[in-house]
Parts: sequence; structure tokens; C-alpha cells
Amino acid sequence: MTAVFSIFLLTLLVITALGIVRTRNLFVAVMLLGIFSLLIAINFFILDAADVALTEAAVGAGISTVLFLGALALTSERERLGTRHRWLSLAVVASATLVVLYATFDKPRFGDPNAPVHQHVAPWYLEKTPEYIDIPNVVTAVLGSFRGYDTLGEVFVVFTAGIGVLFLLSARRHGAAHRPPGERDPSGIGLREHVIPRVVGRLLVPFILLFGLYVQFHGEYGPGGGFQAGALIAAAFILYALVEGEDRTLAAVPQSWLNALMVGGALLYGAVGLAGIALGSNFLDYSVLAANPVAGQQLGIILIEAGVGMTVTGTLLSIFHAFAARDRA
Amino acid sequence: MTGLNAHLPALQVVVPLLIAPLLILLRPRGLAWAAATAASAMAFAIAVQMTVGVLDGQEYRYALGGWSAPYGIELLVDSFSALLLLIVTGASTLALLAGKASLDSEIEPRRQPLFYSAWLLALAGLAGILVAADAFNIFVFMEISSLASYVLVAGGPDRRALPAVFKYLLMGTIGATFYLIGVGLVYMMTGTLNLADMELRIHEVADQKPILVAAGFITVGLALKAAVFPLHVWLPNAYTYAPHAVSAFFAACATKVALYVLLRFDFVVFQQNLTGHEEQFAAYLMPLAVLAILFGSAVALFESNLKRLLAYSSVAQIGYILLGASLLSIGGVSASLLHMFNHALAKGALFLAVMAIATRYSQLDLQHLAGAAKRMPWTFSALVVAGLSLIGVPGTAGFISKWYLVAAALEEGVLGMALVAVIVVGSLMAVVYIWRIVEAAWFAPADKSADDPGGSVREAPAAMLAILWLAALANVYFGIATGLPRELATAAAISLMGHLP
Amino acid sequence: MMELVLDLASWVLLSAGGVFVLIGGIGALRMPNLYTRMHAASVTDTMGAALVLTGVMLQAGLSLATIKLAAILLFLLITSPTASYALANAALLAGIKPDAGHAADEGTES
Amino acid sequence: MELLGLYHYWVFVVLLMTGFYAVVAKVNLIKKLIGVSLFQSAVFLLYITMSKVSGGTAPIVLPGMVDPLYSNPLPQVLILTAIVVGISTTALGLGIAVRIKEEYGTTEEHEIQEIDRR
Repeated sequence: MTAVFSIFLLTLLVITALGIVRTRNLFVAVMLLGIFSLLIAINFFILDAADVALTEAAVGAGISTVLFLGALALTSERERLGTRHRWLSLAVVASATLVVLYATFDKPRFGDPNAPVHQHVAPWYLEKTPEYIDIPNVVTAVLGSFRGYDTLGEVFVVFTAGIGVLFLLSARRHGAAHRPPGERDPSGIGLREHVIPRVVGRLLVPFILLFGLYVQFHGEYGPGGGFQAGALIAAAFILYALVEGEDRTLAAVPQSWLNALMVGGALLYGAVGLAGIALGSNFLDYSVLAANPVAGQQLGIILIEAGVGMTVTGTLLSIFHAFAARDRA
Repeated sequence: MTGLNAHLPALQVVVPLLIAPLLILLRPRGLAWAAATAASAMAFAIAVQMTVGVLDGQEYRYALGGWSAPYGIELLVDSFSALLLLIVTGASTLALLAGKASLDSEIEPRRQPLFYSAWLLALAGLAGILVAADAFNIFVFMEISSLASYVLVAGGPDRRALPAVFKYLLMGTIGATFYLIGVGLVYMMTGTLNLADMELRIHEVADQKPILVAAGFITVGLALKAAVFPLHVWLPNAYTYAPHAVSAFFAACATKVALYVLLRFDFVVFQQNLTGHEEQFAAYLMPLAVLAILFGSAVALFESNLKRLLAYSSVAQIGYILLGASLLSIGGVSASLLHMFNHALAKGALFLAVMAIATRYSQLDLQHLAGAAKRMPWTFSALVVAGLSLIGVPGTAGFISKWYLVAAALEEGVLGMALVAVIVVGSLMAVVYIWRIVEAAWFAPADKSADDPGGSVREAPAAMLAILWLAALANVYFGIATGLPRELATAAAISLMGHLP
Repeated sequence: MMELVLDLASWVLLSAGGVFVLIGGIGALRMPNLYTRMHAASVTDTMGAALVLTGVMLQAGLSLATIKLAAILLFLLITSPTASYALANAALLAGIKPDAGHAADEGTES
Repeated sequence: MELLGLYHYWVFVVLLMTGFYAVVAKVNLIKKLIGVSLFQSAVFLLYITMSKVSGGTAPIVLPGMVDPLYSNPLPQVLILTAIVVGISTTALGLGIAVRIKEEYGTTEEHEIQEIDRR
């Protein structure tokens, strides 16, 4: 039964992907990309990767779509020139396809519990997590502690993208027409004229925030964690900005706070790592944070997840505001 | 300090990484630069400290979070990584020290904290790749350094920097994703991500198809990142339109870090386990290296923009580095590693000289620089010294590595003779393109229509000139006292070749 | 006995929901222009989703899952009409006239 | 089961190559970035497919489960990181595309090259 469902979803995924590439309307392509992300998230869920599914849904279908739309508003919605060197590209792609297909033949059987992936390292995580860290969600344990250094890197990737977009979009435009100061700009007001989306949007924002906090603090027990929570909380503020306008959102949460969140989250993570050194162990060793190593690990994971959540929220919102403000400058 | 000694591999990355966010809080003018330079200098000091340790025969291993490999992430600093760490942190520090005036004129003050923050992130990312012993961790830090370098290149004042950086971003992302696919396939067959553990476990599955395809993906992905001919197309424009200080930093080290990963992955994981892989490695890379040398030098011959000329010369120099590695002998590999160090010295100094010229001349076309040397004699003398090192004139660092390269090639018999011919032809072309700069700057009559009608052009700022000469003299110093880089390169080559069957 | 009744009721609801989804899908394909298509598609949002979710709730019994499903249903009933409103409004702003007789949005796509 | 597994891998290949084609063949910069997104998503599918264990559940260890079989947590962790990297790259790429539009007035690669050649 699940197999039929998987095949159906995977086929739909391929059709969506082909549609994305074929359409010349970029708005349609971005919408299809959002659908693609939701479909692939469902696939991840079927493949027992609940955390990844949640992230892909929040990021791919949510934040990424918003960013693409923000960029489309600043560029153009139609692709005018289409394809170049079609046959050459097809030839390159076809030969690469053959190479990858060649690789699929000796692959271990799908879902085989005896595949090499499941024999080495991974069982250790499943076996030792209850002993060393004692939280139910092994994904969070690996992410936060066993491979916490990767996650530190991940936070800094997000941070780099954030300062990158801020840097790029703080450049002065050449020959840009500046709006006269007194004029009221329509996109700054949002959807305030429309009663239904406004009421419903305002109704939903607190619930999304609440769910974001739940995902943040429930990451040790179920699917979730700092990254997903950050994306959800950012989504709540983006929704607020869409219905009530940029100005009110920035008045409620000014850019300086967002900067503080970005920097604070990254530094919090780093500080937890350095605390390991200060307390006489290695970088990112949380077990020395409390008298009991297991409690220390849990404390460390909660702290770094908070750092991740802060940086992600701050960065995604900063990027959104940077695009939106560029629209109006 | 002794207490921290064990933590050095982690601190090497963490110090610049954690100072980067602090920078964007520093609003007053100049403070961000000072903090970035200080952080970069600290990273350099850490690299020196570890190099001293490595020369004493020590090998730094660090288990992050206290979880031992392969369950946790391990850091490893041996002579190969120490050599590259010296290059990366040194280039960053010198470029920052010399670059203040140049960057001030290119980046508006309110944007500077973001820019310097990105600089430190690029440095931390490159350092992170060099100390990592875990395949996926390399990917994460590769992305930090790549994203930060896109930001840095996009800081260039010319609008052509933007399409250049977009191409760089696309090719860089494709390269990183290819690498990720390759790592995924290897992981699928071995169940581990730690390089040393992979080396042990890949043996049983070495002849299976996913591993062969993984080797292909990893090689192509990293070759894209390293701008190996013919995948170099992103490099010339990115280097040309980047801010001058950024060109100096990246020309010295960015592609070499990707080459480092390529060599390390290939020699450690693949070559000893995959049947015949070492012959394939040589058979594929040697022609590419030869073509890179000939093509890069030939294009440089006809380039009129100074920065593009040097960028194409970099394409050729990557060819020399690969040529040495593809010889698969201790002599060849150590010559290759030595050339990484010496080319960083020469190309870094050349781009510093370009930066000094650019403080006085707004256009860097050769015809605009006619007669420039008479007005900026110190700058152009340093440029000539670095140029001689690039050519490989005896008495300079460039000579040493080419000498070892030729010696290693000659061991290969008839093929070696042909390779020596290629090296000689490449060097002769280098003579010509360096000569074109010298001719324009020293011998051509001053261009009256250039942006210097009154002849008021003066020397570059003293601080910049001092750093430039430091870099140029380093080329001479390491051309005579070859001990340090040669010792590191030889030790690294022996350890890499020790993995061969 | 009670279980059998619940099971039966849930399957009746699920099948009915499925039929509504199917009707909505056919309508979205067959209707002549954007507004009528939206009208048809809204059947899936309301009747389809409500019936299917109620059916699943009956299957789950009294548990945490039922509460989550109820929350999903509640949010779906709030958001999908809003989305329809926004879509129709955007179409109107984009200049598509609500005229049932003509396929007014033909040619504006692809 | 055998066929289903192969189907997963083939879908991975098709998605990968669809994205790759969009990156190399399309002229519009935004479309290229959409291609990059597809390309990366395909790799996510590869990793998650290999983490699946038949009859397993998500790797959340709860007490009271009889002889549990969990899917592999490690590829999931890696892909969480990779998703983040993907969105970061996309955001930065969009920022550059917007700046290109401002400076050149177009996001079509050919037209940009034309303008630069002048």
C-alpha cells in the first residue's frame, strides 16, 4: 500500500520538476517549486525522516518561496530568452545521467537492514544515545552533540548568507529614482485594505508563533529543533508583514533586534562550545556543563538549539526585510 | 598557553569564526578592519604554533565534543594541512594589513563591518576545511568559505563583479553538490564519514560501481572548485572584478584549498583501494595539467587588463601544481606542494602590487599604465621581483619549486622530457607576459591622456608599500632559505604517497 | 459492536470525502474560467477535507492524534476560504472579468 | 521492494539531471537558481532513501517499544544541514540576481553579456 503511494508521489515529483523547467512564467515556476518541496517533504516522511520532512516543508515550501517571490517582485516574472545550447546541454546531461544510472546497479537493496550504511556508526548512535544523552530523538542527539560541530558550521552558513544579502542589498543603486519622502508607499501598508486576509492573518500569527516555540522546545522528544522553529517563527513575522505591512513589523521588531538575534545566536553557540574548553574538556563537549554528564549534555543541546533558533529567525527575517525594503527604496 | 596547545586545531577555526559576528556590531569607522586584522593575525599565530609542533614530529588530533572518531567529528593537522594553513592565514593577514586604504576606497564605510565579517568567515571556512578529517565537515566549511567569498567578490566596485560572482556561485554550488553526491555514495557503501575510517572500510567494496562513480563525482566537483582546466571559466572574471585586496587573498590560497581536498581525498581514500585508480588519476589529470599550463599562459600573453592577465596565469599555475601531483612520485608530489607555497608567495605579492597601483590608477589596462613605473618605482620594482619569482628565475622561490618539478619529471624517462619541455615553454610564456607589464610600465612613454594629466601620481601609501615589499622579499628569502616549506612539503608528500599500494 | 459501528461510520465518511475530492478535481478541470474553477475546487477544501479528517478522527479514537486532527481541521476551515478570497481578489486585480459564459482566462496562462 | 528501491534512485537521477539541465541551459538567472534548488533537492532524496530501513520507524527512541527497528539517523542529520546550506545559497544568489537587475536592467544572461561587450 505504502509502495503504491510512494510510486505515485515520486512520479508526481518528476512531473512537477519537468513542469518547473518547462514553464516560461517564473511566477508559475516558483509556485510549482513550492509544491515540489511539499511533495518531497511527504516523501521524506514516508521514508521515516520526520525531522527532515518538517524542515523541508518549512524551508522549501515556506521561506524559499517567499524569498523567490520577493526577488521576482524586484526582477521580472517572465523568462524571455529561454534556452541556450539546447543540444549541447542535453548531451552533457544525458551522459551524466548514464554515469549516475551506472552507479545505481550495485547499490544495496532499498530498505535492506543489512546494508553497510546501517552496520557502522549509525547503530552506535541508536544504542548509545539513551546512555550518554538520554533524549528520545536520536536525530537531535546526533545533530546537537555527536556532530555538533557540523551544526555550528550550519549556523554560520546561515549567518554568512544573512550578512551577504544585507551587504549586497545595502549597495547604493545607480540612477535609481527615489520616492519623494512624503508619498505613502502602497507596499508598506500591506493588505490593510482587505478585511478578510487581515483578520485571518492576525488570528493565525500567534498560533504559528506558539507552534514555533513548541517545535523549538520539543526537539528532544519529537521531530523539531532550532532550525525548524526559527523558520516557523520567521514565517509568522513574514505573514504579519504581509497583512499589516513592513512598517508595523519593523516597528514591532526593529532591524537592530534582528541583528542582535543573528549575532547573539551564533555567539551563544560558540560560547557553549568555548565553555567546554574553559571547564577543562574539548570544544563543544557539553558533559562538563553540569555535575552529571547526561544533564550537561541535555543542557548543552537546549542551549545550542536556542542559539540555532535565534540565528535562523534573525537571519531569515533580515533577508526578507532586505528584499522588501529594496522594493520600496 | 601550554594548556591551550591541545586545543589549537579547534581554535584555528573558532577564533575567526566567532569574531566574525562581533564585527557587525562595530560601527565606528576603521574598528572593524582593526578587529578583523587582529583576528587574522591570531589565526596566523596559531598556524605558526602548529607548524612548529608539526616540524617537531607532532600530529594534532582533536575530538570535537569529546566524541572519538568515527562517531564524532575529528580534526587533524599534519604537515600537509600545516603548510596550507600557513599560506591561508598568512595571505589573509598580509592582504588585510596592506589593504586598508584600498578597501576604504572601494567599500562604503557603513558596509565595511559586513564586509570584514564576511572576510573572517571566508578565512574560518578555509581553515575549517584544512583542519577537518571528516568528509561531511569539509562540505560544511567549504560552503561557509564559498558563500563568504561570493560576498567578498561581489564587493567589487565595478558592476561586472555581479555577473562574475553569479557565475562563480552557480559553478561553486554545482561543484559542492557533486562533492556531496560523491560523499553520499561512499557513505552508502561504507557507513562512515571519517576519512581515515573510510580508507579502512572502502577496501571491501572498492570495485563496486557506486564507489567508482563517487570517485568521479568527487574529483569533478573539487576540480570545479579548484578551477582546474577546463572548469576554470569562473575564475578570471571573479578575480578581475573582486576588490583588489580580495584578489590578493584568494589568488594566494582559495583554489589551493580545493586542490588540497582533492589530493587528500584521492590519495588517502581512493588510490590505495581502487584498482588502477592511481594510473587513471595520472592519465586524466596530466593532460589537463599540460593544457592548463599552455592555455592559461597563452591567454595571459594576449590579455591587456593586468588583473585578468594574472588571473589566467593562475590557471596555468594550477596546472603546474597538478602536473607535479600527477607524477605520483614523492619528488613530484612534494614539488607540487612546494609550488602551492611558492606560487602563493609570488601571486599574492603580484596582486598586492596591483592593489598598490590601483590606489593611483583607476584603470588597469596595460596601455593606461604606460610609464607608470617612473612615477611609482618602488611599487613596480616589487612587482618585478614577484614576477621573476612567478617565472622561476634562480634566486627566487619560484625557481625552487620549478627545479624540483623538472627533477621529478626527468625521473619519468621519455614522457618526462616532454613534460620538461612543457614546463620550459610555460615559463617562457611567463617571461613574455611579465615582460609586457615591465615594458609598458618602464619603457613606454607616459600616457598623457590617462587619468593623470598633471603627472601628480605618487607612490602608493607607505604602509601598503611596506607590506608589498615584505611579500616580495619573502619570495627572495624562500628562494634562498628553502628549508621550512621544503621540509613540510616533503613530509606531506611522503605521508600522502605512503597511502599508495 | 460499538467498534464495528465506528469503523463503518469512519469508512462511510472517508469514501464520501473521497468522492467530494474527486468531484472537486473534475470540476477544476472542466469548468470554463478561473472563478468557476475555484468554485469547484472549494468543494475539496471544505466538504472533502472535513469528511476525510472526521473519518480519520473516528479511526484514531480518543487520543492526542484526534486533538491534532481537530486542530488541523479548524485551521483548514479558516485558511482555505481566505486563500480562495486572496486568489479571487488577485485575479480581479489582474483584470480577469468574472463572466461565466466565456473562458476569460484562456490565453493568460503558460 | 527491489523495484521500488530502484525507482527511488531513478527518480533521484531524473530530478538531479532536470535541475542540472536548468542550470546549464536556461538563460534567465532566476531560472538557473530554481534549477539549483531542484538539483540540491535531488541529493536530499538520495541521502534520505539510503537511511530507510524496511519496517522501521523514525529514529525516536521511546520506551516500551518491542524490538524496535529504526531508520538511520545520520543521513537525516546531514540532510538537515544540507537543506540549510541550500536555502542560504538560494538567498545569496537571489540577492546577486536582484543587484544585477538593478545594474543592468535585465536578468537574462545573454543580454548582460551584450551590455558588457559594449
